[in-house]
Amino acid sequence: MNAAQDTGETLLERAPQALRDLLTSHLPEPWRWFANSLIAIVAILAVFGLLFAALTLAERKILGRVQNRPGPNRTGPFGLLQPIADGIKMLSKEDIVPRDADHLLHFLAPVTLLASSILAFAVIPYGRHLIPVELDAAVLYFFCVGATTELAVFMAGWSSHNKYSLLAAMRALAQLISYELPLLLSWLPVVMISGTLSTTGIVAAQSAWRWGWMPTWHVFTPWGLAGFVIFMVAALAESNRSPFDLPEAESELIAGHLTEYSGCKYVFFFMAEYFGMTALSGMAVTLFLGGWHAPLPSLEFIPSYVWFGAKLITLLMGFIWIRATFPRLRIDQLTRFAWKFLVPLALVNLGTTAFWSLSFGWTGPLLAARCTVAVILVVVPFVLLGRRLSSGLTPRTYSYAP
Amino acid sequence: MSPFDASPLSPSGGAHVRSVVDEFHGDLLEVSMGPHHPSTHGVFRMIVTLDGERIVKLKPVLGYLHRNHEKIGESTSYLGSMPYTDRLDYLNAMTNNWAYALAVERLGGLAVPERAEYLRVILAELSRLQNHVCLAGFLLQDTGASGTPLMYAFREREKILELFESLSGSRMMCNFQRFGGCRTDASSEWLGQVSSLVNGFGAFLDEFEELITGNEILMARTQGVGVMKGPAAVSAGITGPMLRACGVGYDIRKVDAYGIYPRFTFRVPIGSHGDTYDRYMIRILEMRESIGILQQALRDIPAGPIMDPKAKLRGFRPKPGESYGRIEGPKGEIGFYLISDGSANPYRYRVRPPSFVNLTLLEDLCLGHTIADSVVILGSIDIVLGEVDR
Amino acid sequence: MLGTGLLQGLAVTAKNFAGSFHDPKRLTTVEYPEKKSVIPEAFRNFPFLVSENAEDPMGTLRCVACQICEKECPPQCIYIEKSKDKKPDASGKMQIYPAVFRIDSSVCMNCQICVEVCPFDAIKMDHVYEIATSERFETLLLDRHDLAKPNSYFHQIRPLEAAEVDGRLTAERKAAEEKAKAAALAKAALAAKPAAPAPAAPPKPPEQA
Amino acid sequence: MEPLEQICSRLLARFPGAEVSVLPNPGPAAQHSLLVGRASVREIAEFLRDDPLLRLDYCSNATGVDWPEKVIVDVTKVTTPDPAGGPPKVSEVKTERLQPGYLEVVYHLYSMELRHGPVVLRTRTVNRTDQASVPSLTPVWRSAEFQEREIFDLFGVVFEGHPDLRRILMWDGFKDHPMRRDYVEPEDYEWEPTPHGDLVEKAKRARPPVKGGEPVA
Amino acid sequence: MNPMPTITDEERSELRRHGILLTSVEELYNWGRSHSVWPLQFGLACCAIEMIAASMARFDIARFGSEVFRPSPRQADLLIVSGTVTKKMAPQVVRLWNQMAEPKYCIAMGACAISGGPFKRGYNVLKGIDRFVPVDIYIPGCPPRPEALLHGLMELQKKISGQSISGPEAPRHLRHDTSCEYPVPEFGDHDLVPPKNPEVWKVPESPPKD
Repeated sequence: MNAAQDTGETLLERAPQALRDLLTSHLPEPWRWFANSLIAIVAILAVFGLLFAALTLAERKILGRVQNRPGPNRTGPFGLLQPIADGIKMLSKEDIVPRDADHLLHFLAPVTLLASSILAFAVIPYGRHLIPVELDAAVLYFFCVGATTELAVFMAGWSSHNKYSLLAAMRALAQLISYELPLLLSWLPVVMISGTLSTTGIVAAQSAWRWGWMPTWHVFTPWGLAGFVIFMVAALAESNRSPFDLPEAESELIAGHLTEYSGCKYVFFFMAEYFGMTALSGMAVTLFLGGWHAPLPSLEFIPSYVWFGAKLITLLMGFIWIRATFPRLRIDQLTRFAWKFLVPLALVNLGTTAFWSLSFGWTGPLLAARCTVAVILVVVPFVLLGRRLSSGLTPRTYSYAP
Repeated sequence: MSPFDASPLSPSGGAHVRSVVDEFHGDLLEVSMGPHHPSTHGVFRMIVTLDGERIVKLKPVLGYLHRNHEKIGESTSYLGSMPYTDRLDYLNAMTNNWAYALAVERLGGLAVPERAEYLRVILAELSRLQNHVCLAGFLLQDTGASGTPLMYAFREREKILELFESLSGSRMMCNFQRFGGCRTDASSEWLGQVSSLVNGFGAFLDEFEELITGNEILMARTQGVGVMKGPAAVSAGITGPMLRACGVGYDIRKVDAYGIYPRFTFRVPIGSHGDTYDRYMIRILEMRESIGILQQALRDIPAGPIMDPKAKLRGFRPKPGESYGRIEGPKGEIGFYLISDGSANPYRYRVRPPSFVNLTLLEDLCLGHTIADSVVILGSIDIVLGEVDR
Repeated sequence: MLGTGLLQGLAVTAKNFAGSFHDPKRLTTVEYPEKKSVIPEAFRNFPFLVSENAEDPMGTLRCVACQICEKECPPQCIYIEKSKDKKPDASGKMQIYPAVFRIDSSVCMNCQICVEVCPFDAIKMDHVYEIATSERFETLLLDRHDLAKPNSYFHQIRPLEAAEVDGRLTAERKAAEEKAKAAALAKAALAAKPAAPAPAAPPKPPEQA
Repeated sequence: MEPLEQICSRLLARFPGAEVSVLPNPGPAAQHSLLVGRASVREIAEFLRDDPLLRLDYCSNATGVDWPEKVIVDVTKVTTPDPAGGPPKVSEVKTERLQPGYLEVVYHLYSMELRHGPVVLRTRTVNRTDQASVPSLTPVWRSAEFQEREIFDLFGVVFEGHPDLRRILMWDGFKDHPMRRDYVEPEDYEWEPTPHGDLVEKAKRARPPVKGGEPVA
Repeated sequence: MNPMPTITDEERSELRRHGILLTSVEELYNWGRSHSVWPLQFGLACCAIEMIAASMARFDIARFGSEVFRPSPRQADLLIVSGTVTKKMAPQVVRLWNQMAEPKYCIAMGACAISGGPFKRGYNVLKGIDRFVPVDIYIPGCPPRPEALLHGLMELQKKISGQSISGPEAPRHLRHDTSCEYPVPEFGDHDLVPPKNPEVWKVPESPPKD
């Protein structure tokens, strides 16, 4: 984290760090490290806590706008205080634990879920110098922590002593484990190309400009695009968002694993869902969208963390947009989609990446050939697998009675 | 001791459990869905026995909205029952009114003036439009679309309700038909508003279909789900779009030719698969036909009286006898069976509710599917509990 | 196929999202307490009793306690007790008036049948709907003092119908007056002869509209 | 569709000994019905469904009607010749007889295949108490399944051979059959400010007059 | 319990005028819960359709922060009894009410929910949900317009704002003198047993007078 001073960074770029150093510079060395970590934790909690609040409001407002209505607008100016009112209410509400529930697990589930989703924020580089913990195997760490959510959701469903919750728990296990695989396979190409598991390293691998203006983000390569799409689909499923919100499928299982949770614990779940979504989007930005890099060289004067935030919010809006549009899949279709479509596609994508990696030095007409082959390697499996997946599903024509 | 104590009335089970195949000999899970459940469209209850997520047994439990229409109808005058019919299928007060008026007109031998017949057709078809569009919205809500199709559906429904309100005074409980005609006349301005709504409805349907009909997820969720075969449907008395979705082209508007329907040209769409997707699409196609009927009716509506001069509002006492009147409601055949003993109240007042009878096959449709499908199948049956339980 | 349907759907929602900022057709909300949607004249929500005069509502009720509406009300939410004495109505004729007139608005189903059957145009449907309350027994049982609203209010909420009713009523009253005058004249002329039975004013046929 | 009388005679020819008659409907609707005895209603229903001329494959409506026992006053005119030789004196003699009560089940049948109908099929129980049973027609038309359950629930007609005869609208422990005309509903009229008819008495019973005040209504 | 020292509105505005922004915990609490009333997604009959209509684009209950119709009673604050409560349904409604977490509110929407409405003569119709559940707001109408529901919601918000955090006006779970659990009626041979909860259902002593 020792930033080089010679890159001509703006003051704004260094502002977060300068602020931190101002606060902690007078402390002796071991304490200083401790204080710095504490400040990072507080900053993350504050920023993402606020983002969570803003996101719930944004979701309600955007859903409203999509549905031809304004959404919450009467609590505070433009309804901006709506999340605060909701928070006050939820935190002050009575906490009900069903009599026959497993009290300990019922309590632990939301705590585990929230903790693990917060832990995931530790390794995401938010800006040029803003990464809370620099790990060599950061990506691995991220997905290991993410896997804990499955346990927590299952705990919640199982401990509630409610049939809907139990069904949700079973669904959650099937769904989350199924989608863990495509999620992991989708970012392996990134590691193959950049040769590192460290998030800073991956971002650094996307820092160059081709032809002086086009960023070398992974998403702009055929394999990267495929990987990004697979990653986002799997991320939707991993964060239980529509159209993959099966564990808490409202129209089928009441509220799924959340059915028996009220008040504060419910907020924890809610928060963890949004944190998980944010963390996964942050990871997608890091892996595929060039992290905190600006999209054009001329725009580099804007601080890197702003770019990261902008990309993150764009992805989150995408989540909301998808939620506003799609119906939900069924559990067997969901797992079939994972195993028969996403996993093979991701595996083929590994091969594509290998080809891309081997053909690294090709230039001139060979470069065109390289691109063409890679595109074919992505598109043909997509079409073939998609055809097979949706065989039998067609728009129909109807006749009329004589 | 009454004989009923010894009757096969058991609190727990049905006599026939159809095809329980338990592959793994695991435990079956019995889930009671409803009467409070987000997608049972009111207070319907299904006791579902699950093998994993697969349904091996499903018992519908009704009666949570049994509010004694028929008993109240026996102690209310013929006219007084008219506002109660609004509350049967509370999405379609207009067609309920018409069916009841038809039955009473048969009972009392009343004629209906031409303009009133046209008004009835216009209102019934508007009612069909708003029912089908709501159904599509609710069905998609059941498949998990976060309200957007439902909102668009209600956006259009509100326009129709506004028309109902400005004509009859109430958004839902229209209480509009009278025996031998209609209660109020429609102004030419109102008819103009209907006409502009009808002309814009096609564009809305196009947008709605663009939003969802081609959606792969919807197709995956509905195609091949809840397949019903024609003969079984006929035997089970299924009517309306549900019946036509499995290939039986039986439309009471064509068969009974009641009112002035023979004057209009319209087609009856039929499906070939009998699955949930067909049931959804048949309704979309029926809406397009309804637009056609409305345009013809609005073009041809004559001037004239709207009430049979013989009809009187108060003190209506039909001669002893009985009648059964039925029309093609949006949900299927809605019929009223009345027995008169010559007094001011009907001796027997019976409603033949389409969605109650359509529920007969619910278990057959759901067996072998998952719990998520049962919700969608129920949504595609289009029940309204006010009518199921009465 | 292959996700084109999904993309189409996304396009529609995006169109609606964007449209909600500039197209009034795609932002249909009427923001209720500040803006209220226009209520059509035909709207009916709870009956009220028409009184001729706002100053003396109890004295000028059109209702003559004939109890037809009580009998015809499908949910039986009207309760009337006739007065023992008679009071002059708007046209000066001595009439029975309702000593008790109650409508249980927690039962009323707004069917308008009382209005249709009333031969005196005494009961009409109101437009109020903001009547949520936390007190059921006190507030929702409406007695004749709550129910009485002046004719001017009727004109305000239903101008077309009120004008039609007023026209008819004045014509009727004029006819009745002329008839009474004629009867009086005839009576005077035929004073010597045994008086013919006085022609009773024919009751107005129940209105259809 | 052939007239009901013809169907009736065909039925009588096909099922000799069956109790089949045409019950006329005096009203303007003129939907006459086919009254069939309990014993043969199942075969006749199957015949109606399968007969190629009728093909009544769709049972639209099944419902019950309660006809409690009632006193019928028969008025006969008796002509007694006037002993004085004048015009004979006509006097009316009233005889009262008790018509036993019964429960009636009415089915409205249509044909979806041939697109005609309705044929109204009625059958009656022996009485309203201990022999209130008729054969179920659910095996013939599945659509009768729920409707017959409803008739059982509300009228107390026991359908022999119904696959799943339980209460459908009321709860299982309910003892009465509320659509019968002699059903007495439980009284809960604590707050009845606008009572009518017999409700006045019930409301009074529910709230006896308070001291110093007047009774409700 | 000692009553909290209370400040009258005049005193409060007086303090505000002197630049002291006195936002008590109570006020914040009431503000929060009155602006975030999440209804239970629970419809009974005709009025439920108007309730749905109130949450749709034309009326948009979301503006009040109340579009979050929670399907699970645990997360809901408001029970909108929208439609006829039959005797067969009444135990379930009471059970749902018991399952909701305090503080919770109940709106009886429409004639049927208030008194049985037009169906009060029915043998299977409960003559008002307030026989079993304490109702905060009654919205008459059959069915009430969606605006009437919004008006009822605003009345409820007003009512909440007037409540306090302690004393008899406090939410039930903060008090020791009341139970949050209401007895659930059972199905009897002819009627519900008991047919009403005398703790909740209190008919006025004096009969109506003109």
